Amino acid sequence: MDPLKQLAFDQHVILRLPSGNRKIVQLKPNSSISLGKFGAFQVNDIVGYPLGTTFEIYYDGTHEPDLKNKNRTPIGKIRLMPRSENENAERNQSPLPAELANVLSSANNQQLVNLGNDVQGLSTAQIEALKNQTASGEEIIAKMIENHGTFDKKTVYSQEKYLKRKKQKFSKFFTAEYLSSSAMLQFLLEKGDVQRVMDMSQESLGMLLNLANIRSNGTYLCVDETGGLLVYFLLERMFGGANDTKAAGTIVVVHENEHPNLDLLKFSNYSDAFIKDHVKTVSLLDFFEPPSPREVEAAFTPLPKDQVWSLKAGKKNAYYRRLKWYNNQRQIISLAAETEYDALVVASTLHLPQLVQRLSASVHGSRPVVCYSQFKETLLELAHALYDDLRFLAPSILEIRCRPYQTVRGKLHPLMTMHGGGGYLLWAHRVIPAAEPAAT
Amino acid sequence: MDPLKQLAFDQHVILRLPSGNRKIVQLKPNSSISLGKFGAFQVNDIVGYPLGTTFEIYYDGTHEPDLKNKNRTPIGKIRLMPRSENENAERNQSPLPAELANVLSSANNQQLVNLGNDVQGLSTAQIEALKNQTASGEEIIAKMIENHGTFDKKTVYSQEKYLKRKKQKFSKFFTAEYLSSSAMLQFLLEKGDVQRVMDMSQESLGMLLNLANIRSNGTYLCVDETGGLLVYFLLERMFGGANDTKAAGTIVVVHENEHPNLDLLKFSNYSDAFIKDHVKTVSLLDFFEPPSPREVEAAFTPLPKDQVWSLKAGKKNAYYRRLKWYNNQRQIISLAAETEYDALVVASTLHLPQLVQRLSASVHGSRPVVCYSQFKETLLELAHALYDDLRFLAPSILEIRCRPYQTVRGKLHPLMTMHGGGGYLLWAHRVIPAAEPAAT
Amino acid sequence: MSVFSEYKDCIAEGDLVLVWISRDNIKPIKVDSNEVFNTRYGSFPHEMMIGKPYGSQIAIRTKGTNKFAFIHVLQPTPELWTLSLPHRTQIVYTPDSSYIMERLNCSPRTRAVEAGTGSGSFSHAFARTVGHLYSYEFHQPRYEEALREFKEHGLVDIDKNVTITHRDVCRDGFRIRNGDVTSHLFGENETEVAVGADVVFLDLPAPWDAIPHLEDVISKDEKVGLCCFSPCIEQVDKTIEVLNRYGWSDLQMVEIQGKQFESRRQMVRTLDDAIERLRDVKRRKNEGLERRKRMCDSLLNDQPEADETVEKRPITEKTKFNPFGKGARVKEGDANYKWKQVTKVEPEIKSHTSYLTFAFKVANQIRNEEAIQRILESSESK
Amino acid sequence: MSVFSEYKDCIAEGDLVLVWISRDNIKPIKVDSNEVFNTRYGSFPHEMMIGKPYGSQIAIRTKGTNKFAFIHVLQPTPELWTLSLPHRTQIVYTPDSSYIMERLNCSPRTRAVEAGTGSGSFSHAFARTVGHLYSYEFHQPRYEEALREFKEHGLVDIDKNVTITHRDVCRDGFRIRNGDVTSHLFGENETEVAVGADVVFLDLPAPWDAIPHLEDVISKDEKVGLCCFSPCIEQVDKTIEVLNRYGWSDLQMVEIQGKQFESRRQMVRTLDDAIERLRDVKRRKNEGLERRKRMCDSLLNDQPEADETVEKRPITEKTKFNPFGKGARVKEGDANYKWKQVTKVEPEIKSHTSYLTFAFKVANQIRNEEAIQRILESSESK
Repeated sequence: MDPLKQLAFDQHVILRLPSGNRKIVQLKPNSSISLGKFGAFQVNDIVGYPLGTTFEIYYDGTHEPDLKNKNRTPIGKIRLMPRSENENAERNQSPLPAELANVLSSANNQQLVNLGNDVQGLSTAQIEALKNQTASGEEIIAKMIENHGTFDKKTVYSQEKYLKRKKQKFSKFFTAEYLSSSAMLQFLLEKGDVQRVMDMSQESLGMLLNLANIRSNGTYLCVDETGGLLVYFLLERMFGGANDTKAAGTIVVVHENEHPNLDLLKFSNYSDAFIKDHVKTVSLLDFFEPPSPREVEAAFTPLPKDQVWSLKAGKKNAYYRRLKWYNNQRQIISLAAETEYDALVVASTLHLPQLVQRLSASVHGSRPVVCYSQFKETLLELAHALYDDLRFLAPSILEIRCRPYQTVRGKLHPLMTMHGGGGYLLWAHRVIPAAEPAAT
Repeated sequence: MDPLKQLAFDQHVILRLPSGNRKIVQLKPNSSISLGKFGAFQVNDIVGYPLGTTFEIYYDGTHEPDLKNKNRTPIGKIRLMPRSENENAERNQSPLPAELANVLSSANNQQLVNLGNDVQGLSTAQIEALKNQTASGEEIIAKMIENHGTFDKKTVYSQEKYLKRKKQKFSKFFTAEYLSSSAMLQFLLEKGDVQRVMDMSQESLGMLLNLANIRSNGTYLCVDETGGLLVYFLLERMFGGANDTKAAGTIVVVHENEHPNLDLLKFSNYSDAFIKDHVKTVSLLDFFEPPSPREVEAAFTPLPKDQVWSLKAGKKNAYYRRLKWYNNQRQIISLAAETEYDALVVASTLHLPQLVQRLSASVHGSRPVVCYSQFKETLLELAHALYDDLRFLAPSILEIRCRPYQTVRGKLHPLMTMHGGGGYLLWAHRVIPAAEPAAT
Repeated sequence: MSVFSEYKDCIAEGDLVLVWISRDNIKPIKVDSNEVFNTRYGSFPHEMMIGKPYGSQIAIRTKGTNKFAFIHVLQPTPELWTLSLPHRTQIVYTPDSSYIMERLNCSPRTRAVEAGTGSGSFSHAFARTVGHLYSYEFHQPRYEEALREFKEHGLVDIDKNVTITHRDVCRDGFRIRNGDVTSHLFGENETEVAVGADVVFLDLPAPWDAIPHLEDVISKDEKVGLCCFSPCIEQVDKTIEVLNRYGWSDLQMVEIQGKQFESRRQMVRTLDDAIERLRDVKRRKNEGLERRKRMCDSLLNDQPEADETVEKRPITEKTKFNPFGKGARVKEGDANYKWKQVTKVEPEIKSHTSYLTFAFKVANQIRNEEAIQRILESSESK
Repeated sequence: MSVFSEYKDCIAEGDLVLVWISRDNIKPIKVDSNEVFNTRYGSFPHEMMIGKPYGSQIAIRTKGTNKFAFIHVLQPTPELWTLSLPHRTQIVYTPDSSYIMERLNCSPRTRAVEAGTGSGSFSHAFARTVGHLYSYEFHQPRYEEALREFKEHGLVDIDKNVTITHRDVCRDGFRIRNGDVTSHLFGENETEVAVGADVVFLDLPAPWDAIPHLEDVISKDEKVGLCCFSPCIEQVDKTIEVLNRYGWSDLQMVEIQGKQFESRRQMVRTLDDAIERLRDVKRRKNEGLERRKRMCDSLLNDQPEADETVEKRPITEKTKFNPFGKGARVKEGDANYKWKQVTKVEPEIKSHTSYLTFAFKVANQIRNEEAIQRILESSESK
């Protein structure tokens, strides 16, 4: 099984629920996953199907009630969602969902007088009972329409709205998707972590990746205040989630605090070894004030292997501690002073002119500098600073916004409300100024 | 004739040309107006028709060539444009213009190889000849299609594009419209006066008028750096172009230079008397440092009318000069110190916090303060200043943008390019802070 | 006089007043000296408002907690009303309504037709500006509610400029005749209202059914402007088709996008400070290591207590240099830090309301040739 | 290696280099030591570029005027290429292409299908990122031009990741067989290319005609993503219809709007200064009046010339206090004035390119039950 194509054990995946919400889960063998009101299921039942498959949870009455905890969602069975349900839009020419095909409707809501919940013939208790029986979401909804007092007084438009709301409430299906960097961003935004991810959007990040020319075999300098999300975007673009890649490519993360924060990478499916190979971290202090190579070399000299082997146990340990220190110092020197980077990518709340101008000293000529900010005003300040610095070519401030539509035939329109924000980008190229030639 | 409904003599109107450009003209009796390549016509031929009528200029060969100036556009005759031509979109179900009905077209441009102008069978000279004959725009275009070598290789889409381009080039029609404030703005933007009108847009101005609650019977304080355009917007909303209105309402314009600049009002159709009645001007210096009423009263006392009549000629003149000065000083005092305004409306490049905070002292409680600026950053600074000033309630920065569509059935989409800009608005309400009540 | 059409100075008994509690909490009240306006921050007797100028802040000490609480009392305007009104339907917001009014050149000379009335948001804006508004509502309870509201607001009455009619305009058109359910008061010999509209606004699910009926009520001797307000693009398509068929021209559909920004501040955090902080952390860590080593040494070597004062510093303290107030709760704008002014768009934006389809019509493209001749002759004779 | 897929350090003879003259004037050249690059600001011998690191500024003194002139020499990237390329058709700009690539999760694992190639703008961005790109172009001259360009850019060749095929995909589908007009070099026993695409991009006037053919070339055991790029809304409607019919799901259409801002400065002009200026004007005007009066008086009274020095000041000078530099040409940012940083959107914005309709498909929703069992058993036995 290819974990990039099929659902695999121990993989982190993201589930899309009928409500439109998302949930990140790990597919542990022999475990179960609860989706609250949308049901619960066995992991073993879904593993092996292609990523992107939609499953329905159903109850045939055979499930054991949990005697210890009555509130616990019982574990249902899994079947593939029939494709006709598995769609946002209708398959056939008629824009009318099947549920409404045999129901009368009104040309307008003129006869409709709002009576609150009284028109629904089924009581809450009856609906609960239905839910605990074998009834599928569809059956419950069908019963509710049947028992609705003024359903035929509604316009088709209103009927469809009602249906959609009820589907979101009673349907028990989910889609298990690959946990891409965009999906992780979407998840964090929906969860309310807007500040943590600096109000980023998929479209701004997509633009950033292209403008920074991110691809495998590059060596990129990165400041990431989102806890690893930006680094994950870079990794995905460079390696596509494959642990077994032959591609080279390194991301060097410069961090403001003593220790880097790349916590979000633990949800990625990259192995620790892979991350260690391709993501290096160095603090701002170490980056700008690296140890002197001379002092490091003076403090320690690695021994040939055979000499190490001959060391006594206690000494050997001490040697390896020192060797680790030495390699670490060597790496800092290499990252800070000896690398010309293929791009600088920044998402930071530090004062940008100072940060970007000083980091850019390590960027190779002709390579892009791309800076994300939640606020245009901070990029404006940066743009003016870079204009006055001959090492930067044509700094531009960009705003990219995606406007999704309700994509249903006959009812096409942009979504009525959207999450604001999405941030701004500054794009420039690092260049090498020439001395003004002498007048001839 | 009602000059607000029909084209009237001596009125300023705005002409829309086939190219989409606009031109402001005055309809002087017995004069002619030249539209360059779109022809020339007699004013007398169009006066009396409703505003908004589309006219075609045609030449039946009877026009006298101008022997003195061969480049001068000959004056053509006028006829009403047949309604089917007088539309941006097609009337009938088929999205195919009549010109293309009998022409073959290709499913795609696959066979089309770009050969430049060579495929057009008519030479430039031949086209020029056609133009100088009686041929109407439509006839010329029909001839051009006939002689086009690869027209049938184009897709319908490409054919239509060709047709549109040629129509813009050879058609001779124009629409004579009322010169509204929006039309004047549009004209100035197209003319390239973007800076002069502070990059304003119709949608921002419309929003400004509503947010400032502009209507007849109000007394508004206004700073207008656009040369009178903003004042014209206010006047139109207050009086609708009518000189004979019974409605009251005053705009007080505070100006930065010694003399106010309201030059654009000369294109409006308001009489000088009307403007004098409803638009008052006062310099920033006079507004903030008005004469002392005591000194003014001490310097001059108006005489009863019969006493004035009995003055000798020389003394009478001196008296009237002094009376004018007196009234002027009284007016300044009244506008600067004795009026509580119904709104403050500002479009200025002066530093806004100082300007708006000080002018707002003269605004009545509960009345709106609306400030237009080309730049969001200057409004941001203003918003922060107003936040810290208890006399302002809930300052908000707003951006309003209009997105026009190519409104043709079967080919609906937003226009591909648009003029950027349009500015921003700050909206707040003037309020009266209460003292903090003593603790009980 | 209507509180919407006359600028008032001070608040009086019986006035309709908008109480501003917060940006998204504005409440209309009718001032009654026996009433109290309650918020979760405290109770405000109407008495406190009477006689005060509009725009006044009304401040109290809350009974229990003795906290300072306040509201602002505003005179209604159509725009503030739009922010506060009870939603009977989706409403037309100010970015749309203000654009429509400007594009259709609304002024006291305008005679406007609006269908349907809905929540009456746009009706108030029209009423403020136009000469007369004819509003139509097909839903009976909404019609009655709107009529009551318009009367309360002084929009509908003798001498007032709003007429509201209960009507399904798609089926029955726009003509208002004696006997119809309408707010119009017919004169003795009046059988039908002379509408003569030059501005038409249609906020209907199927405007194409209403458009053919417009001929009855639009002005014939001038240019008439129309706007259809439709959420879906397919409605625009059908509308364009019918507008073309019924002789409307200069069609253009537009969208209006309005955004509101919050004014915020972001802390200015310099790179130098960040590096200095790391340096400080490193220094203290080294000091800590050395101190522990020394304490260890002194314990082992049984040295005198001379150094004790120095060594007693708590070794948990990581850094004293804290330029960004990390760990503390720093209030935005705190004067101890440097700040940069920034704008932030509201968290949820109204990304779409409806498409606006505009069209225009000049019914009778004729002129009075004799009148023109007379004018020319008289001017020549001068 | 391709100059687009390998980071190069220094410029060498034969390299494809982008010469940046200004924001909207970027020219691709092939470095040839015998050539000179001419601009209207001066001539730059290619010799000056060779051996210099990419990104270098190349500076000269112009011959005639002896002025300082310069260009920058950049290594091509797909995004810079998009800004410089010769337009054969409408091109897909970076805001759209970058969103499509991100939304379809493009990476080195991706196998992408693109129809049509057009100006090749998006092809370059795809080629940089994906494992393999199959591009189709139906217009013969454009196909040949693109093939030549791709070869020159090192995208099409043995070991390279782009295949371009001349094909009307709407009529003839996507299968690439031995004998077709294509850049693919068939192996001895190879009769057809195994495309197996998991990403599809259709920039066609009638994508609905191509969608049914996709079954032949898309991957069956994984989720496949598709994007149709259409300028008109009616195309979207027809596309949705066909996508539904052919089993694509999760349909969503979006628009991408990109704006670019200029960084500018606006002079800070205080109210106090403006008032002081008016005060100064007034003072001088009064002085002028008085002076004229005095001169008049002294002329009449024949007074001594003692005051002459004072009176000789020219009376035309209106004001000496000129805080905003009125009348002079003040350069934006002039250090003698105070400035506020502002952003200004570009004068003409690309308000619409195309609608992007996304859809997804998992063809075979099956699993290998045996394999699952084996994994579970092996893990249990541990």
